[in-house]
Amino acid sequence: MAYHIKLEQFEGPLDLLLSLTEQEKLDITRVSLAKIADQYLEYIANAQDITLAHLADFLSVAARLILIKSKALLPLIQFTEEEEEEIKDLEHQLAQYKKFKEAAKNLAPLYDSPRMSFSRDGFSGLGVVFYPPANITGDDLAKVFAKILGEIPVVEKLEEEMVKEVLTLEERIVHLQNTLRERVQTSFSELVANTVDKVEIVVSFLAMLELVKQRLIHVEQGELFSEIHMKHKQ
Amino acid sequence: MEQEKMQSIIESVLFVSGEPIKKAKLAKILAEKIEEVEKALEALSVRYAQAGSGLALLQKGEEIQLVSNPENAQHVEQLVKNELQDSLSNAALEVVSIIAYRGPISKTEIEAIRGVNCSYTLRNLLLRGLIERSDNLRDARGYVYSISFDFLKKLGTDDVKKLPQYDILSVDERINSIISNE
Amino acid sequence: MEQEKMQSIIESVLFVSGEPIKKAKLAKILAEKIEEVEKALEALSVRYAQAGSGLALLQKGEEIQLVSNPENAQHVEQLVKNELQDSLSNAALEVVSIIAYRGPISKTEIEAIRGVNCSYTLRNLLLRGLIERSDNLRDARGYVYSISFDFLKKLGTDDVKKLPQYDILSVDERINSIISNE
Repeated sequence: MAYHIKLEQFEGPLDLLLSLTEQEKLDITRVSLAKIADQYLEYIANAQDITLAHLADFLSVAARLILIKSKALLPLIQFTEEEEEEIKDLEHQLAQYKKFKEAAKNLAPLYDSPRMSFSRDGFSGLGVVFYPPANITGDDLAKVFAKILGEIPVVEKLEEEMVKEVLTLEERIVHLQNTLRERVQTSFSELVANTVDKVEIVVSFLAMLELVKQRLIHVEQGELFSEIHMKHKQ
Repeated sequence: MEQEKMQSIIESVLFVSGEPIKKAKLAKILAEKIEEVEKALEALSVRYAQAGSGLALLQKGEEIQLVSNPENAQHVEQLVKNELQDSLSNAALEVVSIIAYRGPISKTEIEAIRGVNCSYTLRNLLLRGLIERSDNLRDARGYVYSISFDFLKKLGTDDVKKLPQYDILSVDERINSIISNE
Repeated sequence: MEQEKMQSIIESVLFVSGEPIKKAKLAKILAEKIEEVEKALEALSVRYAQAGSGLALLQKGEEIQLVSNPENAQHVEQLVKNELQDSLSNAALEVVSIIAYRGPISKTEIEAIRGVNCSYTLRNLLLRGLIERSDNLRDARGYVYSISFDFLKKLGTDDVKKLPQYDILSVDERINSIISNE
Protein backbone atom coordinates (compact mmCIF):
# COMPACT_ATOMS: atom_id res chain seq x y z
CA MET A 1 0.00 0.00 0.00
CA ALA A 2 1.31 3.42 -0.85
CA TYR A 3 -0.24 6.46 0.75
CA HIS A 4 0.74 9.93 -0.31
CA ILE A 5 -0.42 13.15 1.27
CA LYS A 6 0.10 16.73 0.25
CA LEU A 7 1.11 18.26 3.54
CA GLU A 8 1.36 21.76 2.22
CA GLN A 9 -2.42 21.57 1.99
CA PHE A 10 -3.31 19.88 5.26
CA GLU A 11 -1.61 20.06 8.62
CA GLY A 12 -2.50 16.46 9.37
CA PRO A 13 -5.33 13.92 9.34
CA LEU A 14 -7.54 16.02 11.62
CA ASP A 15 -7.07 19.06 9.45
CA LEU A 16 -8.09 16.99 6.43
CA LEU A 17 -11.16 15.61 8.26
CA LEU A 18 -12.12 19.05 9.46
CA SER A 19 -11.86 20.49 5.97
CA LEU A 20 -14.04 17.68 4.63
CA THR A 21 -16.75 18.25 7.26
CA GLU A 22 -16.66 21.98 6.62
CA GLN A 23 -16.82 21.45 2.89
CA GLU A 24 -19.95 19.33 3.36
CA LYS A 25 -21.28 21.77 6.00
CA LEU A 26 -21.51 18.97 8.59
CA ASP A 27 -21.19 19.03 12.37
CA ILE A 28 -18.64 16.82 14.04
CA THR A 29 -20.72 13.71 14.70
CA ARG A 30 -20.32 10.05 14.02
CA VAL A 31 -22.89 10.27 11.25
CA SER A 32 -20.93 13.04 9.53
CA LEU A 33 -17.69 11.13 9.85
CA ALA A 34 -19.29 8.11 8.19
CA LYS A 35 -20.34 10.36 5.31
CA ILE A 36 -16.88 11.72 4.67
CA ALA A 37 -14.94 8.51 5.31
CA ASP A 38 -14.87 7.65 1.60
CA GLN A 39 -13.48 11.04 0.69
CA TYR A 40 -10.81 10.76 3.35
CA LEU A 41 -9.72 7.31 2.22
CA GLU A 42 -9.80 8.39 -1.39
CA TYR A 43 -7.74 11.44 -0.56
CA ILE A 44 -5.00 9.56 1.21
CA ALA A 45 -4.94 6.92 -1.50
CA ASN A 46 -4.35 9.53 -4.18
CA ALA A 47 -2.47 12.32 -2.48
CA GLN A 48 1.27 12.51 -2.92
CA ASP A 49 4.37 13.51 -1.00
CA ILE A 50 3.41 12.32 2.46
CA THR A 51 6.36 12.36 4.83
CA LEU A 52 7.14 9.26 6.80
CA ALA A 53 6.68 11.20 10.03
CA HIS A 54 3.02 11.84 9.22
CA LEU A 55 2.04 8.64 7.45
CA ALA A 56 1.34 6.74 10.65
CA ASP A 57 -0.96 9.52 11.87
CA PHE A 58 -3.02 9.50 8.67
CA LEU A 59 -3.34 5.72 8.74
CA SER A 60 -4.38 5.69 12.38
CA VAL A 61 -7.32 7.95 11.59
CA ALA A 62 -8.10 5.91 8.47
CA ALA A 63 -8.49 2.79 10.61
CA ARG A 64 -11.01 4.52 12.85
CA LEU A 65 -12.96 5.89 9.89
CA ILE A 66 -13.27 2.40 8.39
CA LEU A 67 -14.86 1.28 11.65
CA ILE A 68 -17.31 4.17 11.72
CA LYS A 69 -18.23 3.69 8.08
CA SER A 70 -18.85 -0.03 8.50
CA LYS A 71 -21.12 0.55 11.46
CA ALA A 72 -23.10 3.14 9.53
CA LEU A 73 -23.58 0.71 6.66
CA LEU A 74 -24.41 -2.28 8.76
CA PRO A 75 -25.70 -1.38 12.20
CA LEU A 76 -25.58 -5.04 13.21
CA ILE A 77 -21.80 -4.98 13.45
CA GLN A 78 -20.80 -5.09 17.07
CA PHE A 79 -17.84 -2.98 18.17
CA THR A 80 -15.42 -4.13 20.78
CA GLU A 81 -15.03 -1.83 23.76
CA GLU A 82 -11.66 -0.76 22.45
CA GLU A 83 -13.05 0.13 19.04
CA GLU A 84 -15.90 2.08 20.62
CA GLU A 85 -13.35 4.01 22.68
CA GLU A 86 -11.22 4.79 19.63
CA ILE A 87 -14.20 6.25 17.80
CA LYS A 88 -15.22 8.38 20.77
CA ASP A 89 -11.64 9.61 20.96
CA LEU A 90 -11.69 10.63 17.33
CA GLU A 91 -14.86 12.69 17.77
CA HIS A 92 -13.43 14.40 20.85
CA GLN A 93 -10.08 14.97 19.17
CA LEU A 94 -11.66 16.54 16.14
CA ALA A 95 -13.77 18.91 18.26
CA GLN A 96 -10.66 19.89 20.25
CA TYR A 97 -8.55 20.35 17.15
CA LYS A 98 -11.21 22.59 15.61
CA LYS A 99 -11.07 24.90 18.63
CA PHE A 100 -7.29 25.19 18.53
CA LYS A 101 -7.21 25.70 14.79
CA GLU A 102 -9.47 28.70 15.34
CA ALA A 103 -7.36 29.86 18.28
CA ALA A 104 -4.27 29.72 16.07
CA LYS A 105 -6.07 31.85 13.49
CA ASN A 106 -6.81 34.41 16.21
CA LEU A 107 -3.20 34.46 17.43
CA ALA A 108 -1.73 35.00 13.97
CA PRO A 109 -2.67 38.70 13.69
CA LEU A 110 -1.34 39.33 17.22
CA TYR A 111 1.93 37.68 16.30
CA ASP A 112 2.25 39.46 12.97
CA SER A 113 1.23 42.90 14.21
CA PRO A 114 4.06 45.39 14.71
CA ARG A 115 2.87 45.87 18.29
CA MET A 116 5.40 44.15 20.59
CA SER A 117 7.44 44.55 23.75
CA PHE A 118 11.21 44.56 24.06
CA SER A 119 13.31 43.65 27.03
CA ARG A 120 16.69 45.10 27.83
CA ASP A 121 20.02 43.34 28.05
CA GLY A 122 20.53 42.26 31.62
CA PHE A 123 23.20 43.91 33.74
CA SER A 124 24.19 46.21 30.91
CA GLY A 125 26.79 48.74 31.93
CA LEU A 126 28.26 46.45 34.55
CA GLY A 127 30.93 45.27 32.16
CA VAL A 128 32.42 41.82 32.22
CA VAL A 129 33.59 40.71 35.62
CA PHE A 130 35.05 37.26 36.14
CA TYR A 131 32.59 35.29 38.28
CA PRO A 132 33.51 31.61 38.00
CA PRO A 133 31.28 29.06 39.68
CA ALA A 134 32.88 27.52 42.73
CA ASN A 135 34.13 23.92 42.66
CA ILE A 136 33.94 23.33 38.93
CA THR A 137 36.48 21.02 37.31
CA GLY A 138 37.44 19.92 33.82
CA ASP A 139 35.94 16.53 34.60
CA ASP A 140 32.54 18.16 35.18
CA LEU A 141 32.69 19.68 31.71
CA ALA A 142 33.81 16.40 30.16
CA LYS A 143 30.96 14.56 31.85
CA VAL A 144 28.31 17.08 30.74
CA PHE A 145 29.65 17.12 27.19
CA ALA A 146 29.72 13.31 26.98
CA LYS A 147 26.09 13.27 28.13
CA ILE A 148 25.13 15.75 25.40
CA LEU A 149 26.83 13.53 22.82
CA GLY A 150 24.89 10.54 24.13
CA GLU A 151 21.57 12.33 23.73
CA ILE A 152 22.04 13.20 20.07
CA PRO A 153 19.42 11.14 18.23
CA VAL A 154 20.75 8.95 15.47
CA VAL A 155 18.65 9.91 12.47
CA GLU A 156 18.56 6.54 10.70
CA LYS A 157 17.36 4.81 13.83
CA LEU A 158 14.40 7.19 14.14
CA GLU A 159 13.37 6.49 10.55
CA GLU A 160 13.58 2.77 11.15
CA GLU A 161 11.22 3.12 14.08
CA MET A 162 8.77 5.10 11.98
CA VAL A 163 8.80 2.54 9.20
CA LYS A 164 8.05 -0.11 11.79
CA GLU A 165 5.15 1.95 13.15
CA VAL A 166 3.70 2.44 9.68
CA LEU A 167 3.99 -1.26 8.91
CA THR A 168 2.24 -2.16 12.14
CA LEU A 169 -0.57 0.22 11.27
CA GLU A 170 -0.97 -1.14 7.78
CA GLU A 171 -1.19 -4.62 9.25
CA ARG A 172 -3.77 -3.37 11.67
CA ILE A 173 -5.90 -1.94 8.90
CA VAL A 174 -5.72 -5.19 6.95
CA HIS A 175 -6.64 -7.13 10.07
CA LEU A 176 -9.52 -4.77 10.72
CA GLN A 177 -10.85 -5.22 7.22
CA ASN A 178 -10.59 -9.00 7.58
CA THR A 179 -12.50 -9.21 10.82
CA LEU A 180 -15.09 -6.76 9.54
CA ARG A 181 -15.64 -8.98 6.52
CA GLU A 182 -16.26 -11.91 8.76
CA ARG A 183 -18.60 -9.95 10.92
CA VAL A 184 -20.43 -8.59 7.86
CA GLN A 185 -20.87 -12.03 6.39
CA THR A 186 -22.28 -13.43 9.58
CA SER A 187 -24.52 -10.43 10.00
CA PHE A 188 -25.76 -10.61 6.45
CA SER A 189 -26.61 -14.28 6.43
CA GLU A 190 -28.25 -14.01 9.83
CA LEU A 191 -30.26 -11.10 8.59
CA VAL A 192 -31.43 -12.83 5.48
CA ALA A 193 -32.25 -16.00 7.38
CA ASN A 194 -34.33 -14.39 10.11
CA THR A 195 -36.21 -11.60 8.42
CA VAL A 196 -39.27 -11.44 6.25
CA ASP A 197 -39.27 -7.64 6.04
CA LYS A 198 -38.52 -6.74 2.43
CA VAL A 199 -37.29 -3.25 3.28
CA GLU A 200 -34.73 -4.64 5.65
CA ILE A 201 -33.46 -7.05 3.06
CA VAL A 202 -33.18 -4.25 0.51
CA VAL A 203 -31.24 -2.09 2.98
CA SER A 204 -28.87 -4.95 3.66
CA PHE A 205 -28.44 -5.51 -0.03
CA LEU A 206 -27.55 -1.84 -0.52
CA ALA A 207 -25.12 -2.08 2.35
CA MET A 208 -23.51 -5.05 0.74
CA LEU A 209 -23.11 -3.10 -2.48
CA GLU A 210 -21.51 -0.29 -0.51
CA LEU A 211 -19.01 -2.77 0.92
CA VAL A 212 -18.24 -3.93 -2.57
CA LYS A 213 -17.61 -0.34 -3.53
CA GLN A 214 -15.38 -0.08 -0.50
CA ARG A 215 -13.59 -3.15 -1.83
CA LEU A 216 -14.09 -4.83 1.51
CA ILE A 217 -15.87 -7.79 -0.03
CA HIS A 218 -16.27 -9.47 -3.35
CA VAL A 219 -19.64 -10.84 -4.50
CA GLU A 220 -20.51 -13.40 -7.11
CA GLN A 221 -23.83 -14.31 -8.66
CA GLY A 222 -23.98 -17.13 -11.20
CA GLU A 223 -27.11 -15.94 -12.99
CA LEU A 224 -30.05 -13.58 -12.47
CA PHE A 225 -32.02 -14.25 -9.24
CA SER A 226 -29.68 -17.05 -8.22
CA GLU A 227 -27.86 -17.21 -4.90
CA ILE A 228 -25.37 -14.41 -4.19
CA HIS A 229 -22.03 -15.67 -2.95
CA MET A 230 -19.85 -13.35 -0.96
CA LYS A 231 -16.14 -13.80 -0.82
CA HIS A 232 -13.31 -12.13 1.01
CA LYS A 233 -11.62 -9.79 -1.35
CA GLN A 234 -8.12 -11.08 -2.01
CA MET B 1 8.71 47.82 54.45
CA GLU B 2 6.52 50.52 52.96
CA GLN B 3 4.59 49.57 49.84
CA GLU B 4 6.09 52.46 47.87
CA LYS B 5 9.62 51.57 48.87
CA MET B 6 8.97 47.98 47.83
CA GLN B 7 7.64 49.05 44.43
CA SER B 8 10.70 51.20 43.93
CA ILE B 9 13.12 48.37 44.76
CA ILE B 10 11.25 45.86 42.60
CA GLU B 11 11.32 48.29 39.69
CA SER B 12 15.07 48.83 40.14
CA VAL B 13 15.82 45.13 40.39
CA LEU B 14 13.68 44.17 37.37
CA PHE B 15 15.26 47.03 35.43
CA VAL B 16 18.84 45.99 36.17
CA SER B 17 18.21 42.29 35.68
CA GLY B 18 16.46 42.76 32.34
CA GLU B 19 15.56 39.09 32.42
CA PRO B 20 12.61 37.26 33.98
CA ILE B 21 12.87 36.91 37.75
CA LYS B 22 10.96 34.56 40.04
CA LYS B 23 8.63 36.22 42.51
CA ALA B 24 10.28 34.14 45.23
CA LYS B 25 13.63 35.67 44.35
CA LEU B 26 12.20 39.18 44.62
CA ALA B 27 10.77 38.23 48.00
CA LYS B 28 14.19 37.03 49.09
CA ILE B 29 15.96 40.19 47.95
CA LEU B 30 13.34 42.31 49.72
CA ALA B 31 13.19 40.04 52.76
CA GLU B 32 9.41 40.18 52.47
CA LYS B 33 6.57 37.71 52.08
CA ILE B 34 5.59 36.70 48.56
CA GLU B 35 2.06 38.08 49.12
CA GLU B 36 3.55 41.52 49.76
CA VAL B 37 5.62 41.23 46.59
CA GLU B 38 2.50 40.33 44.64
CA LYS B 39 0.69 43.37 46.01
CA ALA B 40 3.57 45.62 44.95
CA LEU B 41 3.65 44.01 41.48
CA GLU B 42 -0.06 44.63 41.17
CA ALA B 43 0.47 48.32 41.99
CA LEU B 44 3.29 48.55 39.44
CA SER B 45 1.04 47.00 36.78
CA VAL B 46 -1.59 49.63 37.46
CA ARG B 47 1.03 52.35 37.19
CA TYR B 48 2.34 50.99 33.87
CA ALA B 49 -1.19 50.84 32.47
CA GLN B 50 -1.51 54.64 32.81
CA ALA B 51 -1.03 56.90 29.81
CA GLY B 52 2.52 58.15 29.54
CA SER B 53 4.14 54.93 30.73
CA GLY B 54 6.68 53.31 28.44
CA LEU B 55 6.97 50.10 30.47
CA ALA B 56 4.95 46.94 31.03
CA LEU B 57 5.14 43.91 33.33
CA LEU B 58 5.02 40.45 31.82
CA GLN B 59 3.89 37.56 33.96
CA LYS B 60 4.39 33.88 33.23
CA GLY B 61 3.75 31.42 36.00
CA GLU B 62 5.97 32.42 38.89
CA GLU B 63 8.17 34.73 36.86
CA ILE B 64 8.04 38.46 36.11
CA GLN B 65 9.83 40.50 33.46
CA LEU B 66 9.96 44.26 32.91
CA VAL B 67 9.61 45.15 29.22
CA SER B 68 8.80 48.12 27.00
CA ASN B 69 5.24 49.19 26.26
CA PRO B 70 4.17 47.19 23.16
CA GLU B 71 2.54 50.27 21.63
CA ASN B 72 5.95 51.88 21.15
CA ALA B 73 7.45 49.03 19.15
CA GLN B 74 7.91 50.98 15.94
CA HIS B 75 10.00 53.61 17.70
CA VAL B 76 12.06 51.14 19.72
CA GLU B 77 12.77 49.13 16.58
CA GLN B 78 14.78 52.04 15.23
CA LEU B 79 17.33 51.24 17.94
CA VAL B 80 17.40 47.48 18.20
CA LYS B 81 17.61 44.68 15.70
CA ASN B 82 14.55 42.50 15.80
CA GLU B 83 15.36 38.80 15.60
CA LEU B 84 11.83 37.45 15.56
CA GLN B 85 10.68 38.85 12.22
CA ASP B 86 9.53 35.81 10.25
CA SER B 87 5.89 34.94 10.55
CA LEU B 88 4.95 31.44 11.66
CA SER B 89 3.77 28.53 9.53
CA ASN B 90 0.27 27.21 10.20
CA ALA B 91 1.71 24.16 11.94
CA ALA B 92 3.88 26.33 14.19
CA LEU B 93 0.92 28.60 14.99
CA GLU B 94 -1.24 25.61 15.94
CA VAL B 95 1.41 24.08 18.18
CA VAL B 96 2.27 27.36 19.87
CA SER B 97 -1.43 28.09 20.45
CA ILE B 98 -1.93 24.71 22.09
CA ILE B 99 1.11 25.37 24.28
CA ALA B 100 -0.08 28.89 25.14
CA TYR B 101 -3.52 27.74 26.26
CA ARG B 102 -2.66 24.33 27.70
CA GLY B 103 0.97 24.61 28.75
CA PRO B 104 2.92 23.23 30.44
CA ILE B 105 2.01 20.33 28.18
CA SER B 106 3.85 17.22 26.96
CA LYS B 107 4.58 16.34 23.34
CA THR B 108 2.21 13.37 23.56
CA GLU B 109 -0.61 15.62 24.73
CA ILE B 110 0.03 18.15 21.96
CA GLU B 111 0.02 15.36 19.39
CA ALA B 112 -3.20 13.97 20.85
CA ILE B 113 -4.86 17.30 20.09
CA ARG B 114 -3.34 17.80 16.64
CA GLY B 115 -3.44 14.15 15.60
CA VAL B 116 -0.07 14.46 13.95
CA ASN B 117 3.59 14.15 14.85
CA CYS B 118 4.93 17.51 16.10
CA SER B 119 8.65 16.79 16.67
CA TYR B 120 9.85 18.99 13.85
CA THR B 121 7.62 21.93 14.74
CA LEU B 122 8.52 21.73 18.44
CA ARG B 123 12.21 21.75 17.61
CA ASN B 124 11.76 24.73 15.36
CA LEU B 125 9.85 26.68 18.02
CA LEU B 126 12.50 25.79 20.63
CA LEU B 127 15.31 27.00 18.38
CA ARG B 128 13.45 30.25 17.76
CA GLY B 129 13.04 30.69 21.51
CA LEU B 130 9.24 30.98 21.30
CA ILE B 131 8.70 28.04 23.62
CA GLU B 132 10.66 26.53 26.50
CA ARG B 133 10.92 23.00 27.72
CA SER B 134 11.39 21.68 31.20
CA ASP B 135 11.48 18.26 32.80
CA ASN B 136 8.15 16.52 32.99
CA LEU B 137 7.46 15.87 36.66
CA ARG B 138 5.05 13.07 35.80
CA ASP B 139 7.39 11.34 33.35
CA ALA B 140 11.12 11.48 34.00
CA ARG B 141 12.02 10.63 30.40
CA GLY B 142 10.01 13.43 28.84
CA TYR B 143 9.63 17.17 28.74
CA VAL B 144 6.79 19.60 29.10
CA TYR B 145 6.56 22.71 26.95
CA SER B 146 5.41 26.20 27.80
CA ILE B 147 5.55 29.48 25.93
CA SER B 148 8.51 31.79 26.51
CA PHE B 149 8.71 35.42 27.58
CA ASP B 150 9.92 36.16 24.05
CA PHE B 151 6.62 34.86 22.71
CA LEU B 152 4.65 37.08 25.12
CA LYS B 153 6.77 40.03 24.03
CA LYS B 154 6.13 39.29 20.38
CA LEU B 155 2.38 39.06 20.99
CA GLY B 156 2.42 42.28 23.00
CA THR B 157 0.43 40.50 25.71
CA ASP B 158 1.48 40.66 29.34
CA ASP B 159 0.00 37.33 30.44
CA VAL B 160 -1.25 34.24 28.55
CA LYS B 161 -4.39 34.48 30.66
CA LYS B 162 -5.29 37.58 28.65
CA LEU B 163 -5.29 35.74 25.33
CA PRO B 164 -8.67 35.52 23.56
CA GLN B 165 -10.99 32.89 25.08
CA TYR B 166 -8.37 31.77 27.61
CA ASP B 167 -10.97 30.60 30.13
CA ILE B 168 -12.62 28.30 27.60
CA LEU B 169 -9.57 26.99 25.76
CA SER B 170 -7.36 26.43 28.76
CA VAL B 171 -9.53 23.62 30.10
CA ASP B 172 -9.99 20.19 28.60
CA GLU B 173 -13.74 19.76 28.93
CA ARG B 174 -13.38 15.98 28.86
CA ILE B 175 -11.35 16.10 32.04
CA ASN B 176 -14.05 18.32 33.52
CA SER B 177 -16.84 15.98 32.53
CA ILE B 178 -15.01 13.08 34.12
CA ILE B 179 -14.65 15.06 37.31
CA SER B 180 -18.28 16.22 37.36
CA ASN B 181 -19.50 12.69 36.72
CA GLU B 182 -17.81 11.48 39.84
CA MET C 1 2.53 64.41 19.27
CA GLU C 2 0.91 64.45 22.70
CA GLN C 3 3.23 65.03 25.63
CA GLU C 4 2.17 61.80 27.33
CA LYS C 5 2.76 59.75 24.20
CA MET C 6 6.20 61.31 23.83
CA GLN C 7 7.11 60.51 27.43
CA SER C 8 5.97 56.94 26.91
CA ILE C 9 8.09 56.48 23.79
CA ILE C 10 11.16 58.09 25.37
CA GLU C 11 10.84 55.83 28.38
CA SER C 12 10.55 52.74 26.15
CA VAL C 13 13.51 53.73 24.01
CA LEU C 14 15.78 54.58 26.95
CA PHE C 15 14.70 51.40 28.73
CA VAL C 16 15.56 49.10 25.85
CA SER C 17 18.75 50.89 24.82
CA GLY C 18 20.43 50.76 28.22
CA GLU C 19 23.11 53.08 26.95
CA PRO C 20 23.28 56.87 26.95
CA ILE C 21 21.39 58.37 24.00
CA LYS C 22 21.80 61.84 22.52
CA LYS C 23 18.78 64.09 22.82
CA ALA C 24 19.12 64.78 19.11
CA LYS C 25 18.73 61.07 18.42
CA LEU C 26 15.59 60.92 20.55
CA ALA C 27 14.23 63.90 18.63
CA LYS C 28 14.92 62.08 15.39
CA ILE C 29 13.24 58.87 16.55
CA LEU C 30 10.21 60.86 17.66
CA ALA C 31 10.28 63.19 14.65
CA GLU C 32 9.92 66.09 17.09
CA LYS C 33 11.84 69.24 17.95
CA ILE C 34 14.57 68.98 20.53
CA GLU C 35 12.73 71.46 22.78
CA GLU C 36 9.74 69.14 22.87
CA VAL C 37 12.00 66.24 23.79
CA GLU C 38 13.51 68.28 26.61
CA LYS C 39 10.03 69.10 27.93
CA ALA C 40 9.16 65.40 27.96
CA LEU C 41 12.44 64.52 29.69
CA GLU C 42 11.67 67.17 32.32
CA ALA C 43 8.29 65.57 32.96
CA LEU C 44 9.87 62.12 33.21
CA SER C 45 12.40 63.47 35.74
CA VAL C 46 9.57 64.77 37.88
CA ARG C 47 7.84 61.40 37.69
CA TYR C 48 10.99 59.50 38.68
CA ALA C 49 11.49 61.83 41.64
CA GLN C 50 8.23 60.62 43.15
CA ALA C 51 8.22 58.04 45.90
CA GLY C 52 7.80 54.52 44.55
CA SER C 53 9.89 55.03 41.44
CA GLY C 54 12.81 52.69 40.93
CA LEU C 55 14.21 54.55 37.94
CA ALA C 56 16.17 57.75 37.40
CA LEU C 57 17.38 59.86 34.48
CA LEU C 58 21.08 60.49 34.17
CA GLN C 59 21.99 63.51 32.09
CA LYS C 60 25.52 64.12 30.88
CA GLY C 61 25.91 66.95 28.41
CA GLU C 62 23.71 66.12 25.47
CA GLU C 63 23.28 62.50 26.47
CA ILE C 64 20.51 60.87 28.49
CA GLN C 65 20.51 57.47 30.16
CA LEU C 66 17.86 55.62 32.11
CA VAL C 67 19.31 54.03 35.26
CA SER C 68 18.03 52.44 38.44
CA ASN C 69 17.25 54.61 41.44
CA PRO C 70 20.59 55.01 43.30
CA GLU C 71 18.78 54.64 46.62
CA ASN C 72 18.18 50.99 45.79
CA ALA C 73 21.86 50.27 45.09
CA GLN C 74 22.15 47.87 47.99
CA HIS C 75 19.34 45.63 46.76
CA VAL C 76 20.58 45.78 43.19
CA GLU C 77 24.02 44.67 44.33
CA GLN C 78 22.46 41.75 46.10
CA LEU C 79 20.73 40.77 42.88
CA VAL C 80 23.97 40.98 40.92
CA LYS C 81 25.71 38.85 43.50
CA ASN C 82 22.90 36.29 43.40
CA GLU C 83 22.80 36.12 39.65
CA LEU C 84 26.47 36.04 38.88
CA GLN C 85 27.91 34.10 41.74
CA ASP C 86 25.39 31.29 41.82
CA SER C 87 26.49 27.89 40.63
CA LEU C 88 25.79 27.33 36.93
CA SER C 89 22.37 26.19 35.80
CA ASN C 90 22.16 22.95 33.83
CA ALA C 91 21.64 24.94 30.65
CA ALA C 92 24.72 27.06 31.36
CA LEU C 93 26.84 23.98 32.12
CA GLU C 94 25.78 22.37 28.86
CA VAL C 95 26.54 25.46 26.80
CA VAL C 96 29.90 26.05 28.45
CA SER C 97 30.93 22.42 27.96
CA ILE C 98 29.95 22.54 24.28
CA ILE C 99 32.01 25.71 23.90
CA ALA C 100 34.93 24.15 25.76
CA TYR C 101 35.10 21.05 23.57
CA ARG C 102 33.89 22.47 20.27
CA GLY C 103 34.86 26.15 20.45
CA PRO C 104 35.23 28.42 18.60
CA ILE C 105 31.60 27.66 17.75
CA SER C 106 28.66 29.77 16.54
CA LYS C 107 25.37 30.34 18.37
CA THR C 108 23.49 28.53 15.60
CA GLU C 109 25.68 25.46 16.01
CA ILE C 110 25.33 25.44 19.80
CA GLU C 111 21.57 25.69 19.41
CA ALA C 112 21.50 22.88 16.85
CA ILE C 113 23.33 20.64 19.32
CA ARG C 114 21.11 21.50 22.28
CA GLY C 115 17.89 21.87 20.32
CA VAL C 116 16.88 25.05 22.16
CA ASN C 117 17.52 28.76 21.88
CA CYS C 118 20.59 29.82 23.90
CA SER C 119 20.56 33.65 23.73
CA TYR C 120 20.06 34.23 27.46
CA THR C 121 22.53 31.59 28.51
CA LEU C 122 25.26 32.89 26.22
CA ARG C 123 24.75 36.42 27.50
CA ASN C 124 25.03 35.30 31.11
CA LEU C 125 28.19 33.30 30.43
CA LEU C 126 29.69 36.33 28.68
CA LEU C 127 28.81 38.57 31.62
CA ARG C 128 30.42 36.16 34.04
CA GLY C 129 33.56 36.15 31.96
CA LEU C 130 33.44 32.38 31.39
CA ILE C 131 33.34 32.65 27.62
CA GLU C 132 34.51 35.13 25.00
CA ARG C 133 33.15 35.97 21.61
CA SER C 134 34.92 37.01 18.46
CA ASP C 135 33.89 37.68 14.85
CA ASN C 136 32.89 34.66 12.85
CA LEU C 137 35.24 34.40 9.92
CA ARG C 138 32.77 32.25 7.97
CA ASP C 139 29.76 34.52 8.59
CA ALA C 140 30.33 38.24 8.95
CA ARG C 141 26.98 38.82 10.67
CA GLY C 142 27.63 36.44 13.52
CA TYR C 143 30.03 35.61 16.33
CA VAL C 144 31.86 32.54 17.49
CA TYR C 145 32.31 31.66 21.14
CA SER C 146 35.26 30.16 22.95
CA ILE C 147 36.13 29.52 26.56
CA SER C 148 37.87 32.42 28.34
CA PHE C 149 41.44 32.19 29.45
CA ASP C 150 40.42 33.09 33.01
CA PHE C 151 38.00 30.19 33.12
CA LEU C 152 40.60 27.79 31.74
CA LYS C 153 42.98 28.88 34.49
CA LYS C 154 40.23 28.34 37.04
CA LEU C 155 39.90 24.79 35.66
CA GLY C 156 43.61 24.38 36.27
CA THR C 157 44.91 24.44 32.71
CA ASP C 158 46.14 26.87 30.10
CA ASP C 159 44.89 25.13 26.96
CA VAL C 160 41.50 23.62 26.03
CA LYS C 161 43.34 20.70 24.47
CA LYS C 162 44.41 19.69 27.95
CA LEU C 163 40.81 19.26 29.15
CA PRO C 164 39.90 15.67 30.11
CA GLN C 165 39.42 13.40 27.08
CA TYR C 166 39.70 16.36 24.71
CA ASP C 167 41.14 14.24 21.87
CA ILE C 168 38.14 11.91 21.89
CA LEU C 169 35.29 14.24 22.79
CA SER C 170 36.19 17.14 20.51
CA VAL C 171 36.05 15.06 17.34
CA ASP C 172 32.99 12.94 18.10
CA GLU C 173 31.16 12.17 14.84
CA ARG C 174 27.68 12.48 16.32
CA ILE C 175 27.94 16.24 16.59
CA ASN C 176 29.14 16.60 13.02
CA SER C 177 25.99 14.86 11.82
CA ILE C 178 23.85 17.54 13.52
CA ILE C 179 25.85 20.59 12.59
CA SER C 180 26.24 19.68 8.95
CA ASN C 181 22.49 19.11 8.68
CA GLU C 182 21.65 22.69 9.60
